[in-house]
Amino acid sequence: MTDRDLAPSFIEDVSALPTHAFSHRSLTWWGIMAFMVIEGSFFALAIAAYFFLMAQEQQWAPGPWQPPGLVAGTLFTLVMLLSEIPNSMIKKAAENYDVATARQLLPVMTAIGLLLLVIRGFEFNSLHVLWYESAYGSIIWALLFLHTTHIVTDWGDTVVLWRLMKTPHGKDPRRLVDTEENALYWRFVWLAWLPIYVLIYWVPRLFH
Amino acid sequence: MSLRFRNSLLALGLVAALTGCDREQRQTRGKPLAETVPASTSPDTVFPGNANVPPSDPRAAVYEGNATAISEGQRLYNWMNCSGCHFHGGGGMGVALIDDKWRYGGRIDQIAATIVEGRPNGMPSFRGRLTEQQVWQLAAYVRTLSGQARKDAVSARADEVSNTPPQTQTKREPLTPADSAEQ
Amino acid sequence: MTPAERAKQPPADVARDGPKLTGAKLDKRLAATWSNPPGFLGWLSSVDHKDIGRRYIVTALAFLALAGTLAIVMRLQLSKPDNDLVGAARYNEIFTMHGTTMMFLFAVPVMQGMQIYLTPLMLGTRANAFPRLNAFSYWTYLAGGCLLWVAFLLNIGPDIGWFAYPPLSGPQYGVGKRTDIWAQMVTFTEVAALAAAVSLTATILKQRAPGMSLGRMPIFIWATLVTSLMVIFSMPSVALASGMLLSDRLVGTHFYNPAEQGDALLWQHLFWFFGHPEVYIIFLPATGFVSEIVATFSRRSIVHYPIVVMALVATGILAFGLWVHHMFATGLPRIGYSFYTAASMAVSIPTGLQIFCWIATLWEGRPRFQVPLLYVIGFIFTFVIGGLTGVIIAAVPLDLQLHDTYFIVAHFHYVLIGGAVFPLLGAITYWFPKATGRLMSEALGKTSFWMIFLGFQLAFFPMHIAGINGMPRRVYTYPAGMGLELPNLLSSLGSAVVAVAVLLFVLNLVMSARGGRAAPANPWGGASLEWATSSPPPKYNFLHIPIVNSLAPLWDAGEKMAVVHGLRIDDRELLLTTVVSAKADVREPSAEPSLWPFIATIALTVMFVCSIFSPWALAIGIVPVAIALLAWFWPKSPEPEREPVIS
Amino acid sequence: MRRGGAWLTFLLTGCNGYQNAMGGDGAEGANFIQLFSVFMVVCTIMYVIVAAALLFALWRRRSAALVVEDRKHHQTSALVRPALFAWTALIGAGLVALTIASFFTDRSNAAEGSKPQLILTVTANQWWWDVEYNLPDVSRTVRTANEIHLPVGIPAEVTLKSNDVIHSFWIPNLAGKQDLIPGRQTDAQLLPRKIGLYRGQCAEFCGTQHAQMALDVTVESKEDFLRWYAAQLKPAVAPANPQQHAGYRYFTTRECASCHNISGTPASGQVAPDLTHFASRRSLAAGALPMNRGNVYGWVADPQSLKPGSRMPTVGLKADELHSLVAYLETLK
Repeated sequence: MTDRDLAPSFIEDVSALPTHAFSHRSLTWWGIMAFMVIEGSFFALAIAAYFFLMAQEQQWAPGPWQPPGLVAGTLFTLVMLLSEIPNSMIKKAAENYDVATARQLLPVMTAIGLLLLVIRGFEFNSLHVLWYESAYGSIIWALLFLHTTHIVTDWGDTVVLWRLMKTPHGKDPRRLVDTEENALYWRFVWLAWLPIYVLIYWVPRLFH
Repeated sequence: MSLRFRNSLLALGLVAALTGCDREQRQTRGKPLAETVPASTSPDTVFPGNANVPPSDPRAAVYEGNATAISEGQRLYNWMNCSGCHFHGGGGMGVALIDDKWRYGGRIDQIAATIVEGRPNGMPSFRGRLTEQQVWQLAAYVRTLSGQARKDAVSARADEVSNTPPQTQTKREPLTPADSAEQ
Repeated sequence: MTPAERAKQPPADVARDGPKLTGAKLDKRLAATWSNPPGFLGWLSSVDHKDIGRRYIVTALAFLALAGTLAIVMRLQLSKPDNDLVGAARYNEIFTMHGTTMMFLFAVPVMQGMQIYLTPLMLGTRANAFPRLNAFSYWTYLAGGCLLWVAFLLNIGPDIGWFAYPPLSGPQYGVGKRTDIWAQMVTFTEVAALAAAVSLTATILKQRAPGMSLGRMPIFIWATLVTSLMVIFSMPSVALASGMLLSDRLVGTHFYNPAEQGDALLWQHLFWFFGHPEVYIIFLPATGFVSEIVATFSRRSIVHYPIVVMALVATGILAFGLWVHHMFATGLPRIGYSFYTAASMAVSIPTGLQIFCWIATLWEGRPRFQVPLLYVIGFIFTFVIGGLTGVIIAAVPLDLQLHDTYFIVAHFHYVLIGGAVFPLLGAITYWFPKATGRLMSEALGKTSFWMIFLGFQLAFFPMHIAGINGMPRRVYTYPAGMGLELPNLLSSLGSAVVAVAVLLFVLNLVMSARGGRAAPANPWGGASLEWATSSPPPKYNFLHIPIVNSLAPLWDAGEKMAVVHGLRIDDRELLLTTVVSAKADVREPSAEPSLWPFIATIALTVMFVCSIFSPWALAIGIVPVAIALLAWFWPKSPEPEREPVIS
Repeated sequence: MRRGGAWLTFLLTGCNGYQNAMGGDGAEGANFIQLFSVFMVVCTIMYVIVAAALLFALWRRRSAALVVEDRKHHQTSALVRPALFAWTALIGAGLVALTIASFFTDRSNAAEGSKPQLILTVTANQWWWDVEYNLPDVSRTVRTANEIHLPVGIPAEVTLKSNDVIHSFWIPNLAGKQDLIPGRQTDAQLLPRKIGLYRGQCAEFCGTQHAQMALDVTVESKEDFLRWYAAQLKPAVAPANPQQHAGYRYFTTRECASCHNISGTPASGQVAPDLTHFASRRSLAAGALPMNRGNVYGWVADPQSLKPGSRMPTVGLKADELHSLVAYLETLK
């Protein structure tokens, strides 16, 4: 017994409350949201830096550099957009406690992530500038690198969830909450990509 | 904490301290005060076939891996207009410095001798135009151009137009006996 | 207790709290569930917010002592003109270390430490939202601080100022690895502060006691919420800036190289976009302390609670619109300056409103002059001077003269010491009995208060004059005959007084922790929930989760404390409530103690330190980090646990 | 009391300084004093109000108070709300007034520099100032270092550049500061109002010797200025005696000439201060030392112990070399 001077008066019984919940009722959702805000500010500031550097230039991409090749970046964008189809299916399946569908689709997302990383390799190769050649090269490498780290982390998370789902852990509804939140994070990853795609591939073309 | 563990920690700390000191030491005057001894008394610093290589000048160690010395050398490289002939190491009127082909030897004391003595075909002598300390600093910097120096002591780039890949990332050029013996 | 052991227990023994299970019996069961594993490893693996908060505070105070020592060395060097006690290069290292340590390793962490310690207690919950993230935050902070100070002691400390303007900090002029160590230390504290902020935000939004709607949150909690959000929005800016600086230095990018279309001013924009909010990240929690102390020692609720809350929020938002006033001398287009002048001055409105509300509360109530309130009074007298000099330097024509002089040094010490450290010392005195179960000595407390207060004025007021007399900041010496001798001598004397007073304060802390008067649960008669539990609080914080019906729950509780029941006691279970009105909503398990956050920090430290030397360290070093994170997040038992029967 | 004492100190130590924001010897400097006084008055009034209210709140006589012991802790007396409005209005009005005052001072500062009659370029280096007077006739360009001469009452525009890191150009008696940023060009307007000797100093941390990067400023009558300018245009005087000649020989053929320029001699280094009229300056090593024979000896013999980290190397001169060098340098009036 603690030395509180107030005796308890039992008003409300919470034993009937659920032990997990989706979306904003769950704690981890708020954690994920906070990290998305942090990373979103990171992207926003990097984009601001991009425009700040661009404002120093007469021409963008500057002088001797050709704008980046479009093929790999556009292919990447298409795959990324298409990945939202299995992604939202997973999200829905998790919300409906449909473990079987989640188990089927998580490897698909893993494969897509891997494919994206391969395409990303070609993207770095098609920038037509190296990071140490000018500030222009530095900033577009930085944007692409920043985004790649997000692909890698989410891919890692997806692999882990996929393996987890195959164990008895998959039956725990809290793992489905995790799966739902992973799907949410993937949305953030591709949404963040769209402005970066425009900045890396199209803006240097428009002001060249 | 066992005594042995503490001793090894202490030793580790000491090593870290010493390596840190070497690299980061800021010596604003030469030791001894304003060195007056030239880097090499003989202009003949080429040793074909590895014959009779004299031991390296003890001062080499002071300058070679020292970040301040290299940085001062980088400044002197511009101030003394070395880039006028050698450009940013790529060569032009003067020989290229970013490869590891050294006609007159690639050791820091040999480079210092080259700066002091000058060489035929255009390399002027800086004897008396630079202090000995500055010669050593300049030589330390010249060595970094071909990736010979410690990577943690060089700067990635200068605040100037980019001409070379970052120095911290340049591969160390292999030194072949044939190169060093070339005349 | 491991999950395996728990699973063996017969189900009939499992119970929930309630009328039938309360008092000492419940205490024993909860203590078993919430205690740390035994031994040193148990200590390392603690995720208890009280442990983490205490470690944060103690570590931050240790850094305060280190940085304070450097301040004394600087004051000795500057006590007379043309002094040669400390050389130029060493002096530059010292002031860099002083500023960096005070901002990144003392001020922000100590505030976050207080927040981590107090928030769950004030909210009436048993743990932070993300206890392991919280533990990770502390270890990362510690690693960053050690990195910086070990480097300094090995004679490779940074010498580029806490603001690290390129090109001075860039690859050409920032020679050696000194700057990299500084920038990487920023990354560490960054990660730590963000992790703590995320955890605090989620705790405040989801774990308030039932009935504690947003409008009934203690003001300190509001301050914590606002500062945590400010951390979340501002820290990425300096992380990006220092990341770019590191890559300029390591792999030769050109972000800050004007010769290749980079720009040195890009750094200043990014740095101050973080740096100015940073000041409020330090100051707003202090105003939270002040509000709590003023209410308790005036014996009444704060006057115009909504105004104080709105002032906090407004300050938090305005803080992001002021960064350019650090750059008035850089020659940006003159017309834009007016906006930043107006915005900088506008900040004084919410601050003025808060000061009004505090004074009005003291006016309406019956002040009790105990040490915490003395610090608040000292705070108002001192901070207002700092605030007003802030108005002075918001004006461009004045700032162009005073910028980067000792006038600024005086200004921000008035704001940061007067505005944040005074309330902090008051807050430590105020919550010390809660944390230790013992009261601090009142007599020693009053002595050190008066010495700190008067010593501070003596040390810092003359700096205004030194600045006007033409003394720039960050100079290791100054010539005689410029009118600088007297102000500097006075400052040095004052700093000695402050140093002695701080030693007295620490002495008081240590002596009281050992043999102070025992404190009851609510020694000051406070109104917020942390005073509802014993001093020091049990591991599980509250025997039963309280229900809140007013802004001052303990004053309005009446005979009995309304509580909820039915939470599991065999598992670390938390009650989540809805975001706005705080209705009981979900029960979620809270993380068990774990060594993995500590191991993750070790892996991260190896990665960060090695990445100073090679970019490949990022690619290789991420693997152990990933493994540690995986072990950290791996669910504890493969089978969903049985729900215990309800007795 | 504390403030009173401080202002007293202020009066005793300030105002007469040659590097003082309250000097007011230039147009902008004078504007500063005016605006600063306005701000000080307003801020002092505000401070007195807050302090008085606080003291009164703490020690007023109370018969009853709205406290928890009387179960009135959520109540507020009726006077608080109007007081809050009044306080807010007062802050608002004060801020608006100060913002407007600041804005007009800023405009007036900007207007003063609009028609410069003298243009000079100041380039900052670690840790000295390179000064160049730019006339339309390029042959009449004057280059000097670590000193500025200005004719009184004539608006001058200073173009500011930096060769290495960020510095800040600050002559408090004349005007506010302005940063010198590599890759950018900024400018400062100076309109000196009073004849006198002043001092400027770098105000942005710029590395090891930031503390010893000062600038001598001489504001003189137009005639004196023209006389000085004419003298600066001349090449250096020739050495007159054998010792000076030896010094001249050493300077022009050895380390010195690699970095320093002396017009009219073969010494043409461009990366260190121009020494053509070295001996006519008030200080050496960028304001670190007053100009006198002893300091010149010390500086030439071992600069690294007087200003450690400076770019001037310790050469290790022999005694006769040192004597002759100093003898020569002293002729460079």
